[in-house]
Amino acid sequence: MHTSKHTTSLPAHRYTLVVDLDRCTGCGACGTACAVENNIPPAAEKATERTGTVWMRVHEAAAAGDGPSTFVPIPCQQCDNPPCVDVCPQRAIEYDPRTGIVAQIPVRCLGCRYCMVACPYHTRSFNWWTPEWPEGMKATLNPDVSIRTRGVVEKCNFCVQRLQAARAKASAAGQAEIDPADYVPACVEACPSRALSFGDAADEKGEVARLAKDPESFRLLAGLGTGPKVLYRSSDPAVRERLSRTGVTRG
Amino acid sequence: MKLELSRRDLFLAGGGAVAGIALSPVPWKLLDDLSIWTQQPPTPTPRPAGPLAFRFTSCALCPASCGLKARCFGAQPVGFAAVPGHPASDGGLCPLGLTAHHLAKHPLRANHPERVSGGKRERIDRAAATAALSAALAACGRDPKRTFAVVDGRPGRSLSRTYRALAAATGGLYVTPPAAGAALSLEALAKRFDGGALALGVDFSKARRVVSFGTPVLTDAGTPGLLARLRAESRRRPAAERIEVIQVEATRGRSAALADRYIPIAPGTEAAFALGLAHVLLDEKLADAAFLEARTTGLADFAALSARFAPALVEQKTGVGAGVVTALARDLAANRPALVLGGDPTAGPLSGETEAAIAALNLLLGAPFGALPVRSEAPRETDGDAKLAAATSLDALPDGSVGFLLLDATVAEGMVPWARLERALAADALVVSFSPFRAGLGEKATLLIPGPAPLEESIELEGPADAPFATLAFAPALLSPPKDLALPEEILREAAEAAGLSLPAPAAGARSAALLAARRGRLYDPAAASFVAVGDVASPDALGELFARGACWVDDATPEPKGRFALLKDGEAPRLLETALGAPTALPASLASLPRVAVSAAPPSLLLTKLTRETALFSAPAAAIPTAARA
Amino acid sequence: MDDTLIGRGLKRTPLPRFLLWLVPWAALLALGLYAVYLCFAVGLNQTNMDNRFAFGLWIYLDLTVIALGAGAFFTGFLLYILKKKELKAVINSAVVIGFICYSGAVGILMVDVGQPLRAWFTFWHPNVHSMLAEVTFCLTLYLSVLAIEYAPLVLKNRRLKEVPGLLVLENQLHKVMVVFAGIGTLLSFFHQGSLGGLYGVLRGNPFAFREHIGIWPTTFFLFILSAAAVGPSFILLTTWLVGKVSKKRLVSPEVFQTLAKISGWLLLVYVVLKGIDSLVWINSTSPKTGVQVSSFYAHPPFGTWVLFAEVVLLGLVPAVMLLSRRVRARTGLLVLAAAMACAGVVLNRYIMTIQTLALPSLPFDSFLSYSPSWQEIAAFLAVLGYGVLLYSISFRWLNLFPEERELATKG
Amino acid sequence: MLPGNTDFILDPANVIFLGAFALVLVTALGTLAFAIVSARRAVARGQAASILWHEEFEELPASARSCRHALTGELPGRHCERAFDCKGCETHARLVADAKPLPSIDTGGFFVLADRLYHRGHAWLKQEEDGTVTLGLDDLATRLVGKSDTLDLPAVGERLAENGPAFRLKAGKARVRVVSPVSGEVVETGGLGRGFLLRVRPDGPLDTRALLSGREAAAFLSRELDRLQLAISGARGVPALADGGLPVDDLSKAIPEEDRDRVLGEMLLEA
Amino acid sequence: MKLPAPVSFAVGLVPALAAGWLLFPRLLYRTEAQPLPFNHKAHTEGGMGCADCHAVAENGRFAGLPATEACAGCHAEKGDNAGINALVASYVEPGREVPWLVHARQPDNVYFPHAPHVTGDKLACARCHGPHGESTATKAYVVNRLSGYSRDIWGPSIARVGRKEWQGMKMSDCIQCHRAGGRESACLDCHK
Repeated sequence: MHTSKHTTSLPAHRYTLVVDLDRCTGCGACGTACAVENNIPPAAEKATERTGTVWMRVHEAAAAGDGPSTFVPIPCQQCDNPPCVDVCPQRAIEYDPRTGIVAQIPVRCLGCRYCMVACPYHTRSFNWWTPEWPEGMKATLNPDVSIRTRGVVEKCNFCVQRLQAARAKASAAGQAEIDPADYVPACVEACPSRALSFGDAADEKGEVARLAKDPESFRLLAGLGTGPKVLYRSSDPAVRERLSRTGVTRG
Repeated sequence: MKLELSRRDLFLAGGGAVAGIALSPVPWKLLDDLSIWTQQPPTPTPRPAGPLAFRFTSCALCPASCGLKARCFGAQPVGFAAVPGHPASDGGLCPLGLTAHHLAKHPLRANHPERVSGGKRERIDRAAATAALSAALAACGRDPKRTFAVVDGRPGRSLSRTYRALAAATGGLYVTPPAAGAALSLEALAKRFDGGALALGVDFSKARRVVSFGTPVLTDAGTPGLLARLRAESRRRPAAERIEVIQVEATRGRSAALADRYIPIAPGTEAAFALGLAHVLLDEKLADAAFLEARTTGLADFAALSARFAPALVEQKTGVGAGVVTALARDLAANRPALVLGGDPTAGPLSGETEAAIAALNLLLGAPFGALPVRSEAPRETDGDAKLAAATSLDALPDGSVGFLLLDATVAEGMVPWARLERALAADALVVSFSPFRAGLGEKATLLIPGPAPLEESIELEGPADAPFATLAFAPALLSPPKDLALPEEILREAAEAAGLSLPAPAAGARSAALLAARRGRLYDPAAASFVAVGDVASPDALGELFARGACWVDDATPEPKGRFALLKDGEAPRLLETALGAPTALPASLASLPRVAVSAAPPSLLLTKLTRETALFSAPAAAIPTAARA
Repeated sequence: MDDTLIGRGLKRTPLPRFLLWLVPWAALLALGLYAVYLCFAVGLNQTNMDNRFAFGLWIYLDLTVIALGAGAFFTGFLLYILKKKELKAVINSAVVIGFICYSGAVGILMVDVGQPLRAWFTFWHPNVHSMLAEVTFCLTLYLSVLAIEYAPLVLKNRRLKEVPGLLVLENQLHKVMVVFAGIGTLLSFFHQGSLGGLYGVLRGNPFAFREHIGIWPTTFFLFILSAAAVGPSFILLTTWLVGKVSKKRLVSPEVFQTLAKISGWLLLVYVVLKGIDSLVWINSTSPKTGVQVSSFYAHPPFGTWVLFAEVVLLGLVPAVMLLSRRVRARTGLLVLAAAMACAGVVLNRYIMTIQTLALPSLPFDSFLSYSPSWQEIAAFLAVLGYGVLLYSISFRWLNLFPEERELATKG
Repeated sequence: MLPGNTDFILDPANVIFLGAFALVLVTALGTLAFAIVSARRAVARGQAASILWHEEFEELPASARSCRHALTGELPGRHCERAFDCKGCETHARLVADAKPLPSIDTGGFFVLADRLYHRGHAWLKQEEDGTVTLGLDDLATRLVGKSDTLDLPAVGERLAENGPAFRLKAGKARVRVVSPVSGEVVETGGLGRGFLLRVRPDGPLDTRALLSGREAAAFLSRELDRLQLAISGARGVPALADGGLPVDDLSKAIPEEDRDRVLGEMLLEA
Repeated sequence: MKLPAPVSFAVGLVPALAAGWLLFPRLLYRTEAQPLPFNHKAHTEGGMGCADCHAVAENGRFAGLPATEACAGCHAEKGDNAGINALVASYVEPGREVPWLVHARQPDNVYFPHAPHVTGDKLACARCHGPHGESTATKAYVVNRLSGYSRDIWGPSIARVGRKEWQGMKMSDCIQCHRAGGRESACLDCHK
C-alpha cells in the first residue's frame, strides 16, 4: 500500500526531442529506423495510411501555392500534461514522473482506443491486424522490445528500451546516472540530415535545454496546454506561425 | 435403513461443491494464468543470438555507399544507425539502408539456381547451371551473330575483372551503366574541357545557389540528407552565406516541395529556360567575366545563340513568367558560387542539348573548380598484361545481337532499363542474372544463379560520381551467405574452364595494393571515429584490418588542371536552337515513389511498406504542369 | 400452441405467424453474429474504423441506445421514487427496452474493443479518473440491475407463476424494487453523465472539450438531462409503435400525456442549459485554446445548421410541442414530437462521436470522412434484430402492458 | 483494485470511486439476497398460496372484488380490501347477521343449496359428519366449465391452503384453477359424477366466516351472472346471453372458444 | 434416513476442495525434461563462481546461460561422464546451442536487468534464484500449461504460502521487494 504517484512538479529528467524542420526532408528514415528498432511489423496487405502501425509519422505541411512545404515528423509528443493518461480506463498509459515519458503498456491495453480519440497529435496506432513477419525476418527482430498483439494500441515510448540499457550499463559501472550518449532514440540516430536531437531538458547546460528556450522553437498545438516534450524549430517565422497554430481555419 | 436423497440434498451438495471450488486455488489461479495467456504475443520476441556488439560496414544498395553502424546480437544485426563523420555519407542513411539486414531473408530471395522456361521456375543444381553457362559461352565463341555481353553495375571489383576477362576471351562486350542524373550533367560539362580527361564533383558546401533541373537534390540524389543539412545550417548564418535551392521541374516532387523556390516548367523545355537565364546573365553583364575570359571558348557564338532567348520567348516556351526568369538570373549572379544540376536518375536522361545548355549556364556562373571541384578516381589495380575488355556503353549493343546476356547482381533496372536490354537480345538468348532476388532484373533472367545478398559479401564501394572527393568504402560482410550458395566468381570460372576459355588468375588484394601504392588520401576508422593517412598504414595486413572494421578511404583534393571549356561545341548551335525552340514533351513517368529504390538492384525490405502503404508521403508526385504545357 | 404461456385475456397472433414475424429479425441477428465472428476471428480490420476514426458506428450506437434506453431508469425513478402511479402502465415495457438497449450496447462494446478477454482488467486495474472506467463500472452494474428488474416480469409469466417459489420470489422482488429503482437511477445518472464526460474531458479536442463543474465537464450533466428527457419520449414512441404493429391499445391516453409532459419539461430545461453551455463554449472555452468555433463548422456538410438542428429544430421545437396541450391532443403530432425529441438526442450523439473525430486538429490535418463497413452495419443491425426478437418474445409471453387486458375488454 | 492488487493506489479518488461502487454493489446484492431469502422463508412457512392469492386479487377487475355486504345491498358499492378474508374484517363483524342456514334457493336457474357454504371463487364446501369437508364446484361454475373438461385434482395427502389453488381444470383452451375455501389435507378425491371433488381434513377447527351461504350466496350468484354477461359481451363480435333469459344448461357453449380462458379466469378469480 | 444438511453440503464440499487443491495443480502443470543433466555443485566446487558462466557484461547486459562455446572451453572432448559425452556429441561437435529450459524465464514484456540488482545493489544470486548453485542435478522443468511459464515463477505452493524468500518470481514479488526498499518504479522500468 502506498500513496499517490501523481505529482504536480516537473520530472527530474525531461527527455526531450527537438525537431529542426529546416532540415527534415521527409525521407522516412526516422520512421523506418523506429519500425526496425521497435519491432513494428511490415504493413498488412490492406493497411492504409490510416490503419497502419506507424510510431513516427512524417506529415507534409504544404504552404500556400508553390511555396516550400515543411515536412513534420510527429512521434508521440510525450506531453507533460498528457490528455491520454487520464482517459485510459485501466491504466495502460502511465506518465513516468522521473523521466517525463508517457508510457503505453500494450499488455495492459484492452484496445478501446479512447486514448487515440483523446490525442490531438494522432500519434497512436491500433493494431488492426495481427503483426506478422516473414519467417526469415523474425531473426532480425530486436530482442529488447516485446511484440504487441492484435487489438491493442501502441505508440512511441522514446525508445525507452535504450534508456533501460543505459541504466543497466550505468549500474554495471557503478554509476547513478546514465551517460547521455547511451540514450539516443533510433530515429535520432537514423536521421540523415540530423534534423532530430535528443536530450534531457532538465539538464540546464545541455543543448536541448538551450534549444527549448530558443525563440525559433515552438510546440504543436501549444494552445491546448498539453506541454509536449517534442519541440519543433524553424528559422522561418511563417512556418512557426503556421505550425504552432491550434486548429485549422479552413479544411 | 434406506437413504433418501432429495432435491434439497442435491442443491446442498452442489452448493458445497461451489463453495469448495471457490475456496480452492482454481478460480484465482485460473484467472491469473489466463490473464497471462491473454497477454502473450503472437510472435515471441527472439532471444538475443549472442552478446551485443556494434559493427561497421557500408551500404551497397545504391551508389551513395553510406556508412552503417550495425547493432548486432552475436552474428545477427538487428538495426542500423548512420555514421556521423563518415567520409562517404557523413551521417547520411536512407530507409533502404536502414532495412538492409532484412534483404537476405526477403521473400523474393532465391537460394538456388533456377531456370525459367515458359513462365515456370524450375530449381536446378549447380552443375546444371554451370553447364548451361559454359554451353552459352562456347556458343558465343562459335557464332559471331550471338555476342556475349555482361552488364556490371559496380565496376572495379574483383568480379568485374573476371567479367572483363570473360568478355575479352569470348569477343564479347563489358557494359557499364551510363552516368545518370546529376552525374551525367557533370560528365557533359567535363567533356567540354580541352585540358585532358576531367572529372568534376559537386561540393554543395561551397555553393550558395543550387539550381536543379529535375534532380532530386534535396531528397534522393547523392548522399542522403546532405544538401538539406547544409542548407539548414546556412539558414542560421548571415543572409549572404545562405544556401538556397531552386528546383525547376514539371512535377512537384518532394525535392521541389522542399526547395526554397519551385519553378514549375513545361516538361522538355529546360534548355529554353537555361538559355533564357544565360540571356539575362550575358545581356545584363552578370556572368562571371573573369572565368569566361580565362577558362572558356566560344563566348561570342554562345552569346549570339542565347540572345534569341529573351525572357518573353522563354515564358512562351516554358510557361515560366519572364519576370521569374530575369529575377532568377539576377539572383544567381548576385549569390555566387552558384551551380546548376540536371536530370533525375529515375526519369531517364536529359537530352544532350539540355545538358549542353546546363553546362553553359554553369560556365557563365563560373561554377567549375569551385562548387564543382575537380576530383580523381579511387586507385584501381592496373590491368597488367591480362587480356581484359574495356568498358563500353549500352549503345555498343546492336539490336538482336546478344546471345548470352549476363547481368551482375548490382545492376538496377533504374540504371539499365530492361526494355533497352531486351532490344539487344537475339532470339532464344540466354539471360543470366546473379541477382539473389527474383525481382528487378533478376526476375527477367531465364537462368537465375543467385549470388550473395546485400551484407553477405565483403565488398569495396566507390562513392557516387558526383561527390566532391573520391571515396572507397569498405563493406565487410555482416551475414554469412547460405551454405551451398554458388559464388558468381567460382561458377563463372568453372564454366569458362568447361568452355575451354582461359581466364587470368583472380587478383586478390590488388585493390589494397593499388591503394597503398597510390599513397593518396586518408582512411576513416568508424569505430574510433578517427582518420589515418594512407601513408601511415604500415602494411597490407593493417589495411585489411581497417577494411574489416568498415573503414572508408577518402581522396585528397585534386589540383586544378589547365585548359578551357567550350561554351559551344562545333555544330552544336543549330541542334541546341532546335531543341530549345521545340515543343514541350510528355511528362516522364516516374519509376519509383520510394527514395532510391530505382537505383537499387535489391527489392526494398517488406518493412518499407510502412512508408509506401502506411504513410501518404511516398505516393507518386502530383503533376503540377503549368498552363502553357497543357495547351 | 403456446397459449399456456400467453397471459390470460391477451390476444396474440397465432404462433406460426409470430414465428414468421421473427424470421427477418433472426436473420438480421444471424448476419450480425457472423460479422461479429469475423471481427473476433480476423480482427477489427473488418471494420472501417482507423487510427484517426478510432470510434465509429458502434460507439455512436452505444451512446445513442443508452440515451434512448434511459427511459427504463427514469420511468422507474418516476414510478417508484416519485410515485407517479400511472407510469405503472409502461414500466414493464420500459424495463425490457432498457435491458435490450443496455445489453446490446455492452455486447457491441465487447466486439468494439480489440482485446475483449482483457476487458475485465478495468475492474482489476481501474483508472478512476477515466470516464470510461466509470462508464464500464456503471454499465455492468446497471445491466445487472436491469436483469434483476426484468426477472419479476419473467417470473410472472402465466406458466412460471404456477411454480409457488417463483411467484413468491417475484412478489418479494417487487417489494424491494424501490431499492433497485434507486440504484438504477444512481448508476444511470453516473453512466449517462460519464458518457457525456467521455467527450467533454478531451482536453486535446477543443470541439468536444467543455468547462468543468467540479470534476465533471458540462457534457456530463447535459447527457444526463438529455437522456432523462428523451427516455420518456422513447417509451411513448415505442409504446405507440408496438400498439400500431400489434394493432392493440396498450395504455390509456393519460399515460402518453404524462410521458409527454415530463419529456417536454425536461427537454426544455435541457435546451436552455445546452444553449447556455454552447454560448460559453463559443465565447470562452474554445477561443481560450486558440480555436474559433466557426472553424468547426467550416467543413460541409457540417455547417452551423447542425448546431441549429440539434438545439432548436430537434430540441426547442419538440419541447414546445410536447408541452402544448393542443399538440398532445392529437396522437399524430404527439408521436411526431416524441420522435423529434429522440432524433435530437440521436443527432447530438452523432455530433459528439463523429464530428469530433472528423475535425482536423493539427494545422495540416484535413477533415476526415468515415463510412462503416458492412460488418459494422451488420453488427449494428444485429442489435436491432436482437432487440425486436427479445421485445417480441417478451410482448408475447410476458405481460408488458398491465392495462392492455382491461383496455381490450373495454373494447 | 483490491489490496491484493500490486498497483493499487490508496488515494482519495480511488477510495471514493471504488468505495461508492462497492457500496452500490453490496446494496444491490444484499437486496437481492434479502428478496431471495424472504421468498424462501415465505415458501417454507407455507405462505405461497396466500401470496399468490393476494397478488391475483390485486389484479382482479373491480367488479370481481366487491364486498359481500355490497352484494346483498347492505353497503353501497364497497370493494373488499382483505382479499375476501372476512375473519378479521371489522365491517363484516359489524354487519354479519345470523348465520342460520336457509333452505335451498333457486336463483335464476342456479341452486344455492342449504347444506353448502360458498366461496367467491365458485367452490362450495360441505361439512361432513366425520369432521372432514367435501369441496365441489358451484352450479354456475359447473355449467360454465361445461361437460367436456378435464380435472387435475391433487393427490391424496397433498395439502391445500385457504385461497390457494384447490385443483385445476381444463376446458378447451381454458386452463384455470379453483381456489380452495379451506386449508387442510386431501383425504379423498372424488369426481364430477360423485357429488364432490375433494374430501379434505381441515387444519384445526373450521372457520367458515369468509364463506357465503343462503341469501348472501344467492345475491352473489346473481351478481356473478351479471359479471358473466359483462365478461362475455366484452369479447368482440360475440352475442351476449339472451337478455333476461334463463341461463342454458351448458353455459360454456355460449362463450366463444377464444374467450373461454379469459371469461373463466375472470369468473374463477384467476388473473 | 434423511441426510443432515451439513452432511449433504460436505458431500459436495470435500471432493471439490480435494479436486481444487490436489487434482487441479496436477492438471495445470506438466513436466518437461532438460536436454542434458547438469551438476552445478561439481562446477562450483571446482572454484567457479556464478559469474564465471552467468556474467553481467560491461555494457550492463546479463549473458544468461553460457553459450556452447563456453562449455566447450573445458568439455571439448568426450570422457567418462555420460552427461559430458552427451554435451559433446549433441552440442559441442555440431556447434549447436543447448536448448535449456530456463526456470526463471519471464514473459516477453518483462525487462529484468541483472546489473542494478547484482552489481548495483549487491544482491546475491541466491536471493532470487535460491541455492541453485549447490544442486547436483538439473531440476525437472515443471511448466504451466496455460501461461507456458515455469512453476518456479509462481512458487512451489499453489497457495503461495510458506514460500522461502527466493521462491516465486511474479511481478508481485518484484514489487514487494522494491516497495520494501522504497524503490517506486514506473511500468517501463521493468517492462519493454
